[in-house]
Amino acid sequence: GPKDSDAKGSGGDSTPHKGGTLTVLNSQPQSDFDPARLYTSGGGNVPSLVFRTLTTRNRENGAAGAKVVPDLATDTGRPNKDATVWTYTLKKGLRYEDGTPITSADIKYGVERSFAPELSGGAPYLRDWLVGAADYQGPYKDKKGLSAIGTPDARTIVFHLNKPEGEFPFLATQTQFTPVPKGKDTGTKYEAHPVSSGPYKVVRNENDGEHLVLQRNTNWSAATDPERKAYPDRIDVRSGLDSSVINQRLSASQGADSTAVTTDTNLGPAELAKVTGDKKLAARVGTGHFGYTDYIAFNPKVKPFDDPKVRQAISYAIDRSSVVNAAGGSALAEPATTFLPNQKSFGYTPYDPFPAGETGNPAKARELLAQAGHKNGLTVTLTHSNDKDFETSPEIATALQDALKKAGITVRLQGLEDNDYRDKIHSVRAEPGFFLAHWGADWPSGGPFLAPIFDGRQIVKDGANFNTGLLDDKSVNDEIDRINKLTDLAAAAQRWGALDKKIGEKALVVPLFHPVYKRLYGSDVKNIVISDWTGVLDISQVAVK
Amino acid sequence: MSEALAAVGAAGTDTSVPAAPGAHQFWRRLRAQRAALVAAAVVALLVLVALAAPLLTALEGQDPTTYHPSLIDSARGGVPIGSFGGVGADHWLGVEPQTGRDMFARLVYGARVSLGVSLGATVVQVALGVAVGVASGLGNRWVDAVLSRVTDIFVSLPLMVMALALLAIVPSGFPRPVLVAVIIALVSGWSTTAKMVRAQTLTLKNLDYVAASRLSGWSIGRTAVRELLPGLAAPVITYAALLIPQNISAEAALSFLGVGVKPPTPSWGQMLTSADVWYQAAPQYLLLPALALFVTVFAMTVLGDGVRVALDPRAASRLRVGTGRKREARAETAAPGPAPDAVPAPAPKEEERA
Amino acid sequence: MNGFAGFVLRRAVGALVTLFVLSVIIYVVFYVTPGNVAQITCGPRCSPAQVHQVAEQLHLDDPLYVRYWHFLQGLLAGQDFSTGTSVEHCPAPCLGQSYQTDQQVTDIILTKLPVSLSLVSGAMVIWLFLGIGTGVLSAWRRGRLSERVLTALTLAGTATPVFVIGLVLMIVVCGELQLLPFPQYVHFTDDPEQWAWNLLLPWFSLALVEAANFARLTRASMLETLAEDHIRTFRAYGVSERAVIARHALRGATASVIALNAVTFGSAVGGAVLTETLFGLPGIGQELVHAVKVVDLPVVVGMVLVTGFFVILANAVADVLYAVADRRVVLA
Amino acid sequence: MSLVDVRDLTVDFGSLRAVDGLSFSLAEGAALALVGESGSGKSTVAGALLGLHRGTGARVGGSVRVAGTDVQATSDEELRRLRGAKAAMVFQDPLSSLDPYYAVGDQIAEVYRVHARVPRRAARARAVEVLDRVGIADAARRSRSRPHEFSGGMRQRALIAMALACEPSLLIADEPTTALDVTVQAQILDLLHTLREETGMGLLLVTHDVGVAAESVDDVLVMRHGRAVEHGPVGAVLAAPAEAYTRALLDAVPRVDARRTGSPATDEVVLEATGVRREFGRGRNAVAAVDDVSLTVRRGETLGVVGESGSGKTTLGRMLVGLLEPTAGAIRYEGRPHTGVNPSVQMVFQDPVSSLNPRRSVGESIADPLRARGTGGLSRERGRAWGGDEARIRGRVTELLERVGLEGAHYDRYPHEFSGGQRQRIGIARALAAEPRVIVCDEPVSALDVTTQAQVVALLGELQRELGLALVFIAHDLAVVRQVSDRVAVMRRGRLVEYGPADEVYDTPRDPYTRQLLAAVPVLDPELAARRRAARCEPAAA
Ligand SMILES: Nc1ncnc2c1ncn2[C@@H]1O[C@H](COP(=O)(O)OP(=O)(O)OP(=O)(O)O)[C@@H](O)[C@H]1O
Ligand SMILES: Nc1ncnc2c1ncn2[C@@H]1O[C@H](COP(=O)(O)OP(=O)(O)OP(=O)(O)O)[C@@H](O)[C@H]1O
Ligand SMILES: [Mg+2]
Ligand SMILES: [Mg+2]
Repeated sequence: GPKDSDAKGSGGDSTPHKGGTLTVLNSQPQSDFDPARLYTSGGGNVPSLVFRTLTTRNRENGAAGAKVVPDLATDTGRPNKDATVWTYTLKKGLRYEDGTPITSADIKYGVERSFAPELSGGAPYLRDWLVGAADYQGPYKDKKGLSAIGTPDARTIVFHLNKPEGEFPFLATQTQFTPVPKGKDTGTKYEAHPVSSGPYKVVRNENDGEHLVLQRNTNWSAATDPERKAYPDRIDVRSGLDSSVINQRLSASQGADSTAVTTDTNLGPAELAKVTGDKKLAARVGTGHFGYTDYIAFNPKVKPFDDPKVRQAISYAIDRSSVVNAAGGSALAEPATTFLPNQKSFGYTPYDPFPAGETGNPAKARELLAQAGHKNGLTVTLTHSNDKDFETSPEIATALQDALKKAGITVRLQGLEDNDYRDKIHSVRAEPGFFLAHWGADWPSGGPFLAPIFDGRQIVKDGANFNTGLLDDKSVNDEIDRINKLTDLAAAAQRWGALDKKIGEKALVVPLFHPVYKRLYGSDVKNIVISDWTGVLDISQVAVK
Repeated sequence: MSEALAAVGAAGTDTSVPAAPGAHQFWRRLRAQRAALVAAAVVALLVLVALAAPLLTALEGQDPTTYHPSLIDSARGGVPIGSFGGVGADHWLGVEPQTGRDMFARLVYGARVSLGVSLGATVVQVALGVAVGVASGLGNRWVDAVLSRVTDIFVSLPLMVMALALLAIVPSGFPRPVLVAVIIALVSGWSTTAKMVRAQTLTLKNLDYVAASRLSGWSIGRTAVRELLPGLAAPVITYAALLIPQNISAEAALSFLGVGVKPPTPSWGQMLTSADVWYQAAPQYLLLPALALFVTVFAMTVLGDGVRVALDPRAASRLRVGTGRKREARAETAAPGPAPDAVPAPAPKEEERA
Repeated sequence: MNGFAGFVLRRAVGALVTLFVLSVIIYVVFYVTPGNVAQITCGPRCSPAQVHQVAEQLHLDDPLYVRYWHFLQGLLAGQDFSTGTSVEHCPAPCLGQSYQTDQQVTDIILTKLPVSLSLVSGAMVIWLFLGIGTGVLSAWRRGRLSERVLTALTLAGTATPVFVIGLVLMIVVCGELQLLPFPQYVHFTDDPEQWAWNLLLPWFSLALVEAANFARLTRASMLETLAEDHIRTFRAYGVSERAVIARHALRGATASVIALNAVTFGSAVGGAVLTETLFGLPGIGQELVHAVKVVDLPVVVGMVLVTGFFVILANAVADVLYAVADRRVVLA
Repeated sequence: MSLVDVRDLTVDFGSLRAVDGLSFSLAEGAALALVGESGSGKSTVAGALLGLHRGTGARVGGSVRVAGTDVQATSDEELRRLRGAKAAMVFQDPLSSLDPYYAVGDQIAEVYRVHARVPRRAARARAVEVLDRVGIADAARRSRSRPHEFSGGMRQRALIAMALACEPSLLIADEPTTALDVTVQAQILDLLHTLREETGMGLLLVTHDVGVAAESVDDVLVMRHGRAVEHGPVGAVLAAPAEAYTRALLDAVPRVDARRTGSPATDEVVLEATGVRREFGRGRNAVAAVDDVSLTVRRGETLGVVGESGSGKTTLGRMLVGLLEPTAGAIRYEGRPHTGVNPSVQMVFQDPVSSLNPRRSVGESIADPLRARGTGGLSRERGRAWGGDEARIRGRVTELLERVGLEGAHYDRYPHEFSGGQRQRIGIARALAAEPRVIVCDEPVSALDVTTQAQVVALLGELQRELGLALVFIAHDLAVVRQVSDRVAVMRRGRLVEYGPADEVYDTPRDPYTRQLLAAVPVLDPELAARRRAARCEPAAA
């Protein structure tokens, strides 16, 4: 219809209505559309429109969105006393797109098939937590199935864990907990047309997820699903687009683009500069926070980083303002002094063991270096990726290089091709001494944020290792175990915060910043919900009418 | 080609040194073209700027790597504060968004890498392309088939694949700019040159003068150098000038694979690639390297054209250059007929208009 | 046409050899290249045991020659792949299956190729038209202001990276003037009109980058021909300068233009990555770069073979055209 | 009003004055011959008539009026209308004056259509018609050939055909018959004569061959050093030349009955061809340019080769030097099979233009064999440093240039700065520089005036005596051939029709074709020439 150039145009009638087509403009195609292969924390994205899971995240703005709520199950799970057995009951009246009922066996099958090597890609927790799952090869090779999962009846499912895990409800948000009807499983081909349990079904999937068309699933009942709003009738996902083009299209908002959103493209610094100068555009920007930290990692096995003084000196010398600028400026990055993201759900406890101020404290750094025997300065090599992601990329590395110069530290840059970079930093043997890294939350809690990085038992000698500081400290390990037992998530969060502070003093990492996501959406898009769980615009909530 | 290079190499040196007569006349013909001279001056200036980069930045009082966070607006993605990207007495061409590094310094330092790598790569591409093209044009069916297939293979290999391979094989201590030039040269450009040269060679080799040269006892190789190269010079020089911008962007592409020059060393290609999204918010960030590149390419093209014309002895009369052989004779010819000045001289058009 | 049949046969054999060598090179390159394929496929947090399972599944632990042998087998005899629940047969010539997406490479190519060919062939028409056109004009008006302006314009095309030209064009034409929709690939068979409409900008962007090469080359070759004796003949018969340029001088430039076009076309089929990425055209180039990044060997080999095939084809066509254009040259 | 009116014409190339104050006029339908030594400015004058020096850097002074147009002052547009339509030119270098990319017939048609607004098809028909008129056999088919498929003489005729197609009122023919054998030459000259009678076309004939002039024109203008030496009716000038130079020129004209003297011929065979055959084209289109030719060349002797245009002389010559491979048969040099090139067997190319690299100075081209030897170790000068001693090479080239009647100072000049005859001599100098044992000379003197021709012929004889050089002398001028040859081969349609000692062939020709050739030799007496023409035309008319 005729475009109303009034700024209030989109806000005039802000109550969302059903109907219309939502366009999604993405850069990455949905080439993995199999629930077994996705590594998402419940997903605010396209898959969550098709896949329902036992639990899901609360679809609300900000911090409220970082909570777990029931989805297919009637509650978020009932633990036994030490949180090693979790029981779920399915809601009544759950159906697939073809009208067949969803059973607990289907959920079990869904979890099992995620163990098949053909369908690899998911997060490691199921394998680590479920009893006897370590060598399970999936239902294709191993017909017996996983004994750790019991389905006493069609609506009940029980999980047996090998250790207490109070955060199991968070895990149950992952797409591996999606029901997959065994009779419809086509193995690696399943992703072309996964059977929907959610509000939409796939009616078209071209070029391996490049162009998807989703339509209302008539067998989905809103009554069983209070989380997903599902306003539009149809969702048209176009991917493989250049990110600057996506933002251009969203800002132009012509034709179908006026009802468009993106689930994977942020505003870059340049685009932000342009958008902030334009009031109308600025009103169409959603801001999101995601549990994510960009940091410098040290390998204390490599000289001179074996010396805590050197690590501390570097911590003091960091100029976070120029790093933040390199990452896109204060609107796109918040300086970080803690490893845990600054969100309550993570148990954020502010601390700054080596206060560098905004622009670094080179004097203090020099002093420490002198104490460590490097009076005449120091030359170190900083390893980074060459992928232009503004996180571990050359831009950040050069900003650090410039800042450390003031403290008498000469930084040589070693930029590696991204695969090479990952191979190196995640290999115990080849790990460089000083490199850029980042870590994101699998769910909004301190557990999956701290354990892989600092739990000594998670050091992987012959595979991908994330404990880059090679920290194996009994007190840390024990505290992790103790917190995992807690099923009171608020209490657990507090303990994670305290643990973070304790580890922070060891100067094994230098937190740099937490990214902030800014996303543009089309002029006719309504009901913008951005939770702190993923920081992205929730596609299940938007309306175009 | 060889003449051209000899003459270019002699640029600035005393031309009274007894040079080969060919080179000498080449020089005269080149000097007769004003556009080419201007272009040569621009190219020389660019090279000079690249060489004198430390001096120029010292004059400005800046360097290409220091961050100036106070000069950018962090809240707005890091756009430079002030007009035209923060142009002022301290920063002649303003500063870079997000970092506040000095644009002028980055531009002149960038010239070093970009000109060095692209010219180096161009030389290799042209040498390789001409060698392979001539060889397959002149060689027998087998030589031609083998060389053509090899060329096909290289055209088909994507830059990424080759870059990755070399990255894995070449030790990291290897000088980067050289590596970059070699990769660029190997993966792109030379094959096109080779194809073109082969096509030209096939045409030229049927001409009697090539036959005559072979009858002189020259080997095929020498025949190629003496008789074919001058005739190939026109398309090759023209194409070489065009390879320069391609090589500059190839360098930029490689730096993202980790094979390019290492940051924070600037290069025009890198500046261009990171600046494309900025052209609405900070246009000068994109325009400056783009302009630098354009001026380079334009100058190189005009110069290349000048060299091409100068290499053609038939152009001498069109350019109205004396052959220089009997300059003194000119005075004597005034005797019979109307004085030369009174003769309606043809308009100084370069072309013959029918 | 015994000679022509012989030529085709020789070229076909040559092409097979070239493609064979190409595939060997890719296999070797990927053998030395960094990047743990099984880890990438399995996901960043896979355990060593899982990674090992995946490696076994994909035969990644076999020695290089065994893997290559499997590839050849697949090519000649077809191959079977397990989807987990069933076995899929990939008939010969089977290029294998993607490590990352489990799609058959042949299918991937069949979906990407039309896009790349649409892009490149349309752009080719424009770059030839623009390039030769400006080349002719600037040869005709050489040394004058109009020529200098033309030269500057075409050079601006090559000197500016395609992502800049493309983006600016898109913002101006689609965003501000709203003359065209933002490009989105439409299949030719679905809607030819929309196909062309949507590809217009990509065509121009790619063509603008290449046109200068053709313009300069055409101009240089034409000036070369204009200096030759036979041109004098036609001028002496009152043939207009325009006809001399268009018929005689331009004809002399065909050899170089055909050669350049062959290489440009051939390499653009797999190499127009930037254009494809910018305009979101799901073509070969984009896919190839992605596959190289995730070390997806079967896809890389398949794509390189396809682009190699086009390079060879383009060159063979060029040779024929060239021999037709200049009868003095025999097909070899 | 006269058709051509030239007053005080001067043409300067840089510091060189090629034409110096020349004046003449030509009435409508009249014919004038410009004769004179090589490099005297004849071609330059011809070019000036069509304004071809415009924009080339040459300075033209004086006035030129052609068909009422002031060539100097007129606009480009006017000039274009003059060219071809009113005045057409046949260029001296037929071999490089056609576009290699188009069929000959198309080129003629194109030119025709510039002036006659006719459909393409009609123009093609016209092209075939004129090709036929200039004696191209099977004109309809040959009109589709490209220039490189034509022999030298055929290309020359194609150019004449092009000029005729436009029916100009003035034909400027610059050495139109240099590449033609005498029978075809006679045919062409007859054709020009007929056309003049039929259409009243004026003719400006540039030639070095006084005999040709005698046959075809009313007036002669003898030129030397850019100036007119003598100007008058052809009969008068030839019969009673007023100037010493003209007299010398006439005296130097070789006669068919002058036989060779002082030959150093031996019996030692250096080059031998047995049953050679060469085909062009494939399958049905194949034609044998040379068919089963066997001959020997002996040390110190000259083998003359004559024959009609397109009979395969050049093809044979190219095979003898190894530039073309025979389809069948074999060539042996000094007893060994001769495949590929060998500097000891040299060639003087029929087309002096295309045999010189336009981008290299002629001195450099001539020095090639010298330098090559320096590196190759083919000679006594073995062991010299690479590139040789510059001064010596220059000295040797200068010497060679002077021996062929050019100046040492020409070393640094480029081919386009020379006249047709000068280029031809450069080709000879280059062949000599290689110090070969055998030289195949393909029309080496066709573009030379008689005095220069005599000089070159003498030079070759001298070298033959000094070095025991064997020569294969391809020419259409029967008189010259007799003068230089020990033995003569007559070719027709690719075959040897007669082969034997020169005197035998000339005095007692066995083959009717040889007899026909001898009868067609032009004579210096215009009256006699006219009678002969009448005789030739009668059987044709009957
Ligand atoms: N473009 C040029 N530049 C310099 N000198 C030239 C040029 N063209 C011709 N000359 C010189 O001008 C003189 C006259 O040349 P022209 O071609 O008119 O001679 P010609 O009488 O036709 O001789 P020939 O019978 O050998 O063809 C010669 O000395 C030649 O070297
Ligand atoms: N490259 C070629 N392709 C096809 N036909 C050719 C080729 N070269 C020569 N011919 C043909 O071969 C025949 C002999 O040509 P050749 O050049 O040997 O004649 P010639 O005796 O030298 O004639 P002229 O005296 O006119 O130069 C001619 O009919 C010619 O058309
Ligand atoms: Mg002449
Ligand atoms: Mg011949």
